[in-house]
Amino acid sequence: MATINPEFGKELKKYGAFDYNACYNCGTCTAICSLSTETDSFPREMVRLSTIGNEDDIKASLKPWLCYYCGECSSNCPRQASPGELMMSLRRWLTSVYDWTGLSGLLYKSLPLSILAFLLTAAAVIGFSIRENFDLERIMHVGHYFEMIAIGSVFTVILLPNIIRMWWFVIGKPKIKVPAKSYFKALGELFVHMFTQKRALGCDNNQFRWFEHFILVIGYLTLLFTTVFLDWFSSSNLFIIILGYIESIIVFGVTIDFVSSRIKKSKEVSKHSQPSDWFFVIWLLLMGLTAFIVRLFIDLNILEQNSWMYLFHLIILAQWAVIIVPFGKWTHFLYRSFAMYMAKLKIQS
Amino acid sequence: MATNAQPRILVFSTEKISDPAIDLAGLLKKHYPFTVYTISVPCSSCIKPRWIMRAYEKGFDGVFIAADGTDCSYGESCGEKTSHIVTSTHQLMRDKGLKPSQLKMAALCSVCAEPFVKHITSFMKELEKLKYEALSTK
Amino acid sequence: MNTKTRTINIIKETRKVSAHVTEERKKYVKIRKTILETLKTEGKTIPQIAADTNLPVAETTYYLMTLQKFGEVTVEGIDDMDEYYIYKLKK
Amino acid sequence: MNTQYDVLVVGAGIAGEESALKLADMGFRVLLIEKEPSIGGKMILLSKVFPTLDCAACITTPKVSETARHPNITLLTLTEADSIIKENNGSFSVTLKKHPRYVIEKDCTGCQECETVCPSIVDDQFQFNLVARKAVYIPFNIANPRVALIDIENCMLCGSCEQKCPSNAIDFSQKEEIIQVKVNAVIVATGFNLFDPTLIPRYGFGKYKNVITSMQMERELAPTRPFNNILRPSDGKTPDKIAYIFCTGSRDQTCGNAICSQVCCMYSTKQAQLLMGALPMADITMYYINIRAFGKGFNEFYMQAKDMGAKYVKGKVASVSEKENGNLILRYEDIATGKVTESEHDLVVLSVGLLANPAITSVFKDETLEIDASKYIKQPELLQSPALTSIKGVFVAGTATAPMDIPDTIMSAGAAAAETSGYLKQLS
Amino acid sequence: MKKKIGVYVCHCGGNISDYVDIEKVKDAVKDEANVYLLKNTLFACSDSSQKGMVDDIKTSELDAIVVASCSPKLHVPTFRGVAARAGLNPYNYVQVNIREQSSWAHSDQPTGATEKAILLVKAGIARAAESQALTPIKIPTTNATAVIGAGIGGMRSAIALADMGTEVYLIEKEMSVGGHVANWGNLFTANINGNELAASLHNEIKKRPNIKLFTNAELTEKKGSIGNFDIKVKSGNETLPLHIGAFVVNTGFAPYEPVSGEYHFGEYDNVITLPEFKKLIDTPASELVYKGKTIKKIAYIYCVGSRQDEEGDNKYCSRYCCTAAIHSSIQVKSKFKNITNLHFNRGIRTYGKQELHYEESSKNGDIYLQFSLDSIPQIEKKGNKTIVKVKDILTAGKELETEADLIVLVTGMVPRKNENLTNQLKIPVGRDNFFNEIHMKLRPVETVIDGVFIAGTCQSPKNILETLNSSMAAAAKANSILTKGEMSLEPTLAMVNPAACNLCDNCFEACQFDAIVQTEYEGRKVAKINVSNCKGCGMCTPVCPTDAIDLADFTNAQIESMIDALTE
Repeated sequence: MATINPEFGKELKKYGAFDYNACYNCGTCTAICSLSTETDSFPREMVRLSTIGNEDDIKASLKPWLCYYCGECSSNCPRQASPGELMMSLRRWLTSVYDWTGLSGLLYKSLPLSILAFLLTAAAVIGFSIRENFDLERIMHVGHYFEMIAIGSVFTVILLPNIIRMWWFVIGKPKIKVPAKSYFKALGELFVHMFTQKRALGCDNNQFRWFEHFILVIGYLTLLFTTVFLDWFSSSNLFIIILGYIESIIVFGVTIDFVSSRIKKSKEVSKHSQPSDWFFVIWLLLMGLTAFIVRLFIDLNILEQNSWMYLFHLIILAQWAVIIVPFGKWTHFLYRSFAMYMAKLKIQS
Repeated sequence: MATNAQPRILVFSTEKISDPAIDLAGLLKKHYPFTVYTISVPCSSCIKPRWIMRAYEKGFDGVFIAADGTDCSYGESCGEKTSHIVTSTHQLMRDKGLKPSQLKMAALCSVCAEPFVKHITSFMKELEKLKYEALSTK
Repeated sequence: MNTKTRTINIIKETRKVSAHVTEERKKYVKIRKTILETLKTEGKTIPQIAADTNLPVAETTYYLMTLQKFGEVTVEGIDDMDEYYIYKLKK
Repeated sequence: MNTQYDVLVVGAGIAGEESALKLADMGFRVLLIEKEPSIGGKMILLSKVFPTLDCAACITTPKVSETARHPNITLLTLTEADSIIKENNGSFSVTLKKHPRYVIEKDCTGCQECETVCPSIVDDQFQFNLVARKAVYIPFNIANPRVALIDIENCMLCGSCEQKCPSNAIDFSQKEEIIQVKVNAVIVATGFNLFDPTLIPRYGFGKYKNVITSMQMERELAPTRPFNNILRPSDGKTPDKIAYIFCTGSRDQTCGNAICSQVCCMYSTKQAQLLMGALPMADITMYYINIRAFGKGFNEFYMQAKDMGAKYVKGKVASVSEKENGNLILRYEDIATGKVTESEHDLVVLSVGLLANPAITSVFKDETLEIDASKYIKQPELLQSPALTSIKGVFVAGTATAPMDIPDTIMSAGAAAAETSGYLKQLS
Repeated sequence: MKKKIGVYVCHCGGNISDYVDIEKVKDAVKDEANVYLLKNTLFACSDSSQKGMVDDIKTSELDAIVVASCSPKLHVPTFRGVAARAGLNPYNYVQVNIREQSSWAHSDQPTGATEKAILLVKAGIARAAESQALTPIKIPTTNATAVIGAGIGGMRSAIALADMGTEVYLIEKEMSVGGHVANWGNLFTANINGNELAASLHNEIKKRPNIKLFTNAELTEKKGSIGNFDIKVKSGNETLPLHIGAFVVNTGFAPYEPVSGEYHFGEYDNVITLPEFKKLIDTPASELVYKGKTIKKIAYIYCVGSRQDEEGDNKYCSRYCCTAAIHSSIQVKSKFKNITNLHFNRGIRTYGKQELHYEESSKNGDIYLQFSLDSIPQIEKKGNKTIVKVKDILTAGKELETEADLIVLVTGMVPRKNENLTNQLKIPVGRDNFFNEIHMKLRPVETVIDGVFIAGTCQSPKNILETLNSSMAAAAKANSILTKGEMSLEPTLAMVNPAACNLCDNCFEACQFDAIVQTEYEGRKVAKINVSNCKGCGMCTPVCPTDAIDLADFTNAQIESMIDALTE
């Protein structure tokens, strides 16, 4: 027996949900969704659970992560209840539920707080630079180590506990029995989805969007690898230098397209952008672009004179690493992959 | 009347509902035997048993009442009343040695041309059989 | 008997027959002939007629039903599966 | 022809007929115009009507002939109002356009000899394109007036009909006529438009032959039906798994029609009952959102359909796809289980909705005939005098105001007659 | 007596003559008794033919004419007109259908078609020989109507009738007018209050001198028939005799009263009905308070008293309640802060434009839960909390529960009990116990009792708009019958031969229209037809044991002579 909680809607609206109350439960959204199957039917179920405020069932559900927001549900909804946007909002809400620090929720719900966080991070980087007397070499050196440390600590302190919390809501708390060896067997699912997001291919007419995402993920991950482990900015290996250029072009090239479609609101998915969506694409764009320019300045030998450029890049990098990656939309990438993994676990239970 | 001629049927139709259906059968050139004659009345519940008996006396082999069914504009009881007329006429027919199957009743809507033709064709076949049997027992 | 002037000549002066109308008519004449021809030997169902005449099946339905409406063909019976009616020429 | 009338009634469907008859019975002189070649509107084309299942023709034809014969009613078919202008004295100056029939109405005996010789073939719009008709034709068997007309756009101009006509009724010299009349009041009874399902491409209407509209099914079930049996159009097979998709074009913001069409639930339920009678072995499945069985005897009728075996599935069909054999796959969420489900049917009927038909508003030249948010004629005093419109002396009846069923239409037409009569009495 | 009959056989331009041998027909009937004149014609219905017939009738002084052509449905009025123009009684005209029922029906066997046509024409001649001149019956009518019930519908009927020139007696049982609506606040589909609407209609009534309103009044006596009823109305202590032509019955509905214990109605103090709730939200206040408790969460339970199962009486849907409840929920939300509405329904039926209210309420955040009849919501008390539990169809049958401050039972409409009126007017009721019309579509405001019209919610549940439409439609119907001051009835009615009548009650029972009355004939009591009620169906004729009743134009003589002719 579940208790109806009308208050839940008010909370959800802070995460961007709107008009989903208009739903009259015809099921068009669920049947039109090409990812929806007899075993995993959505989004109406999520709309319904949100309407009656059944938080526990939503927390235990992986369905918000199974949606890749092609927007068919929203554009065909007879009541214009925007089920697609509700799914997006649920993803934001779930992110904040998984996040043990509670910061994620605060940042999603409050734009001023988000801006403050960005400003503080920027101030910290600038403060550090002042302390170092704007010594470019020193700053670049620390910047390089900062990247490594940030990756490690964000993952162990924030993301890993959050994924464990996700597991708890989805599998632990509902007492789903999963044989231990399944956890290994299903790992393949995790990596395949993490690197390819192949599920998004199931969306109708989505090949191009999937391809964009695919090369973006590859570009982003390899750029990360190239800068952190191959030390792109300091490398003199021509292959590494060119690789870095290509990767950074991919990152900002693809994100330019994403930003412009959000501005044009041309697709259902880009009609209702929240600040967190803007931060994600713009910072990704800036990351790629500033990395590209920094390396270009190095190759043109003008970085010394324009050390502000690296500083700018570092600010972006720091904001990305301490705000967007642990608490922002970046986590969707992680949770989606783990959702596929846990879905596999549930099947094997 | 020659016994080998095809049976003759008198149809009582209703002016507003079943007669238009019979008209429509003609209009659509849905053929039926020409020895079927129609007398149209306001409502099937006004058909007197004596008229039906008169028809047999004068040489009709069968009488078909094309009733209105539930479409009757005079009210719902018309079907029931018509059935009553059929029952009491059956009594009279038995007294005269006529077979009850020589009197048929069916509801026809105003565009039921095809059902009319079907009813009449099967009724005609039955009457032919009756006639043949009567002939062979003689 | 027919004493009135032929009014068709009046309208012919102001109107032209569109190519589409002529096309449709030609098509009908041809299809009609084909269908009636194939039914000469025996009654057939719509899929059978379509197969025999190489006409698309939906088109066959449309024209056969039209021929039925105009009184040129009629139902003979139904196939063993009670699925398809068998149509024959109306004498 | 007389040029002075008390009332002009625009539209001779059941609403227009009822208003005209009531006013004529009260002694007013009524001019009734109809743009189609026959009066009777859409109702005359129906099979049977819910919830009593009496045959539509049996109900319509007496009203239609009474209208055509009434001494106080002048009836013009193939006629449209071109402009209606209010004069200073409150009366209306009306310009009518009467399209040529190319057949002399009073001479035609309805023998259909002309049809036998006409070489031109065209989709029969009165059978909703399920079969063809000739270019010279009688609209349908129970048309009134039951006289032929020539569809000049599709005519070969061969003149065979003129030669064949036994009563010399064909007259190609007819021209469009402009008729000027003065009336004291106008009743708008222009009815509704049917929703065009090609606007929902997901349902495949127009692409898949076995997806038909409820109006086409209505014709298939009518006694003067195009196929003479219930058949599916792709290959003439007798269907045995029939699906109804409710709310096609109703309660749907994506096609711009947020309101409920009020009749589709019941006419679909009626068709299901008729189909179960005609095809006792067939499975009928109704995919619905809510069942609007609200009127007198409706809920009982709905329960009866269920008892007879019609399956009602809560869930709106999202899409239809075709298999090679012409069968159709419907994808929907079964709300009862919350699961996406696919089902196969060999015939799909779209329960199309009713839409407003606001074309008449452009005819009023000096004052605006206002429409409401759903594009129906606005009733400014809805709960006091529902037949009033935004123009004094112009009244409205039937589905020109909102979607409604036949009894409600007749009531609304009666109300318009009462309102008009009161208005005319005050004028004089 | 030998009659002079003119017979015309139509070729119908080949439609008949292509299959029926017209000359053979003429030959066969030319020697029939009574045939005075016999012609064939290319088109009997053509203008020239009609003129020729008029001349023939006049010059040959014909007693009857027979036209053998197409279906009577097409041209009986045409040729009756011909007869009338020539001074011949229209009922001395007989049409024989040799097209639809001979030439076309038997185009496959022309000989047969000819043989049948001959017999049909002979039968027509025989019928014409037995035909009698009949005159349409005219009865004077009084242009006055009694409208019973001064709710919204009754008042609107009265105003419409008065505007059309009919005298109106508006009879209301209560002390005040407006019925239920007068107690209601804001109404759906229009921005007006119920009490304002009632008051404005009342005001219109006061303006019209030809409406006489009687409150605290009832009908105590009714005599007579359509056009001329003598009634008595008791108003207060006075009893007034009135003469009217028709009744418009607009007595409205009664709200369904939940049986004790139904959803704990009467047991829990916070379970109320929709009408009570409507009243509650109309009271001016800044907070919604019921019995001292502030109300924030409201649960509406739909279909209370409607759509009942086998055990209940009310199988019908009450039509107005879904929208009324939703409308109230929108009102309550706009008027008071922090209200949560929970709608426990069985499928929302906001038909037509009312769907927009449903949409609005959903967008407002109202929560809809759907249950089926076999698992209705359960209400229970936990301490001082009221809990509603439901198995929600929309959540895949999941069991849900919620607390609620107030439970509103969305009650439907039931027929108002009014035995006195039912006894007086004898209006039949349908299976739902509401008054029944003759035919839902052809004659939706008429009852089998001629001159007694019904409108509004006494006929079936309706909303205000529908009530108004039916009330005005009933007014239009009544006025169209009464306005001319006389009624013309088809003369093809039943006739009693008093000499043969033994006065049993068979015909009284057979007649559905109350058209048979008793009269005196040569000192005996016999049956007589009340022509103003007779519909000419003839149902009474076969039941007479002494064959004393005949139907004009369908007499024994006519039908039997036709049968004889067909078997010659």
